[in-house]
Formats: sequence, C-alpha cells, structure tokens
Amino acid sequence: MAIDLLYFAGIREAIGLSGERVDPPASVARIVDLVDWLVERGNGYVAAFADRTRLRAAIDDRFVDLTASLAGAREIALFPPVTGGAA
Amino acid sequence: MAIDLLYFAGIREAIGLSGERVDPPASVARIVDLVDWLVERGNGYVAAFADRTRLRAAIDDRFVDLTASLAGAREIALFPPVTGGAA
Amino acid sequence: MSALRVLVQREDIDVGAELARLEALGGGGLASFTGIVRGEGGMAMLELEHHPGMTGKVMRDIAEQAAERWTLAGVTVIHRYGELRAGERIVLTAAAARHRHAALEACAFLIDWLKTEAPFWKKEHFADGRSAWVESRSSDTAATDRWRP
Amino acid sequence: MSALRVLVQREDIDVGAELARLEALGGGGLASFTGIVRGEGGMAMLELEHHPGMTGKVMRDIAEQAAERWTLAGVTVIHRYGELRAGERIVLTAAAARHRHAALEACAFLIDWLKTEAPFWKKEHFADGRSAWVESRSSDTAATDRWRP
Repeated sequence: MAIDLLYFAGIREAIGLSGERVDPPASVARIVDLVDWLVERGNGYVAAFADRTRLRAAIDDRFVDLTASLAGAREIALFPPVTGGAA
Repeated sequence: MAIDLLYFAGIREAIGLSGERVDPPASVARIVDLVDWLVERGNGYVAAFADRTRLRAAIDDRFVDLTASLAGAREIALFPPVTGGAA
Repeated sequence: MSALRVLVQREDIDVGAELARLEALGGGGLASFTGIVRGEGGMAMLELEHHPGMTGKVMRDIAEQAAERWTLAGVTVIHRYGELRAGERIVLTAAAARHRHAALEACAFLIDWLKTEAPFWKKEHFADGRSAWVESRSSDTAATDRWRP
Repeated sequence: MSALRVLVQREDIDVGAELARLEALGGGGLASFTGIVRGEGGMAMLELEHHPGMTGKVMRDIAEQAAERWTLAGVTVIHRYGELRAGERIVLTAAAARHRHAALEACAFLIDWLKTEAPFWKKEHFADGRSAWVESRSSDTAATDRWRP
C-alpha cells in the first residue's frame, strides 16, 4: 500500500528530497522496518538514518515511537529531534 | 527635635492630614512611643492607630520595625501594609 | 551589568515600546508581566496612592536584587499611580536574559516583591459611591517569602 | 473557557498588539515570553524549518493543555518559520489570568513544551559560509519533564 513520506531538516538534506510516495512490501510492518527498507537504497538514505538515536517520527501528524505499526498510516514523517522555541 | 511625619492611605484619611511637622519630647524614643504620643491628641489619631498590627513605618525612606529608634530621623512615614502590584 | 529601567508614573505604560527596548539588548529571551485593573463587583475606579520619596528607591532596589540573582541583560519595572479605570494597566515587570528560565523567574520575583515591598496603596471606588482601601493578603506575603534564602 | 490563539507564520510578531488583545480579556494579569534570535559566534541567519501539517495541531494541543492546567482567560502562542536574522523575534507565548502565578507558570509551561514538542528545526548560517543544524539539548527535555505528572 502506498504511503507518503516526509523528510525534515538533516534527514531531508541527506536524502535530497522533502518527501516521496513509496510502496513497501508487506514485511515492512513498523517504522523501524520502513527505515531498514529505505536504507537498502544506499547512499543518502544510509547517511540520513545512520544514527537511530537521533531519529524521530510522526504518523499522520502525531509523534510515535520508532516501533509503531504502519497499519492504516497515510503519511509518515521522519526527522531529527525538534529544536524550536528560543533561548 | 522637629521631625516631619508623613501619613498614607487609611492613616492619612483618619488623621485628615498627609503630613505634619512635630516636636515630641525626649521621652519619645521609638516609633511606638511616637504613635502613643500622637494618640494622646485624640479622635483622628485614635482611629488611625487603633490596630497596631496593621501599622507599618519607614524612617528616611527605609522600612523599619515599630520598635525602631527615632535617633537621627528626619522624616517618618506611617501607613498600613502596602497593596501595590496587581492580580 | 544589567540595564535597569525603573519608573513611577501617572501615564499609561507603552508595553510594546518597553519590550522592544529590552529586546534590543540582545538577550535571547524576554519575559514580562503586566497587571491590569479588574472591574469586579461594580468597581468603577482604582485609586493608587504612593510614598513619592520612597517608591523609586524601593523599586530600584528590587530591580537590583533581581539583577544580582539572575544573569540578566536588562530589567524594566514600571508602576503607575493615580486614578485608574477597569482595563487599565497598573504595573509592568520585564526581564531580558540569555536563558528563558532566568527571564521568567526574574519577572515573577519582581512582581511578587513589588506587591509586598513597594509603598503603594489601593483604594477601590464603586459605582454606588462606596469606597474602601484594599487589604493586604497573606498569600502575597507568602509569594514573596518563597524567594527568601 | 479560555480564548486560544495559535499561529504559525513567516511574518514578524507584533508583540504589543498581541498583548493588548489578551489584556482586553479582563484577566487582571498577563505574562509573556518572547524568544529573540541571538547573533552569537558570527551567526548571520537562522533558518527555521517546520512540519506544516503538524505544527499548528501540536501548538494548539500545547495551548489546550495549558488552559486545562491553569485557570486562564486567554492563551496566545505564535511561532515563526523561515529565515530570521539576529535580533528578530522567533516565538511568543503569553497567558492572561486572574492570578499572576497562573499567568506566569502557564507562560513558562508553553515555552518549555514548544521547545521539545513542536516540530521546528533550526539551522544556523554563519558569516563565513558554514551552516549547521542546531542539536537538541537534554536541558530542554528536562525543562519539559518538570511539568509532567
């Protein structure tokens, strides 16, 4: 099933895309599986996801753990820890 | 020795003056003595100083206890607890 | 060195201009508290009396204490006196700092201390002609006490 | 019921106008925090990226949490994105309340939570051409954690 991916900040820059539509196989059940599957594409994806401790995710605009299931997800965002606000 | 007295808020209203110059006898050594001496004048002063728990004082623009000595004082302010600020 | 700005005035407080002045110090974070006259219980006018010779000194002393306690780029404390209507500003405390918690805590400290240490007295004038001096509250003294060592 | 005002915008924040809007709610006390871009270490420009579909929702959720936690007349949360220079405003959090401590605490809560929960990312661009993403800080996570039950 097709899912829209969004990339932000350093993840976006490493991959070179702000987003893309993907259609992973059924074995890709959780966000971590999706990331493993993306890393197989090589280069930019390898660099983007090299440090999983600094990877965060949201499914359909809600923060989730990396172990969250993709079932029913329409849009998945992958990004580093947030750094908004000020001072 | 002459001392300038200043009255504020309810104290000012009860006495009917915002201030006056007084020349108490040498036996008036502390603020409490001064207040007792003023109360002898009667009416407004009696009402102004009826509740000593709600009386505060400053000597030469510094908050002091009611037991503070008048020695060297030029100006004494007598007033209820402060209620500035907001909310 | 913090820039201290302490004013006792009859005029309204231009909050936007005051905060812009503190922003310009380059602190990174700026906290403010504005006190507004509440028009509860039919109160028509709030009269604010103060001890003119003493108010500025006490307020400056409070501002200096804040500047010693936290690392601040600047502190502004403005208190009005005179006759104020419901909705009018009474007081502004503001602090600029590199770190947001310093700015926020200094701002809370300033307003807590002003309430119990600055020589201002409030009298409420009601629409029906009654008037009464506002009594001090023990909760305000407790709020100031929490900052004591 | 608190009046919630949540904005994500490229434009500057008119702090004076925003605070005047909250003052008009009649709360009695109004606290605000403004974040300003610091121009340290030769930083020429700060780039603020965000997740457009998510930012407004998260910020509204944070504002609602503040309104549940304290009795507030109103809450305003405005966060900018895009390219900001040193001295420009990034963020404003403000809360109006009957009691000053509710306003001040809500304001601190809002800025602490925004920093760790709102999907914004900062990139620093330096005068010498270098640029780097700002790393998240554990002190910010700790600041948010202090509000958890």
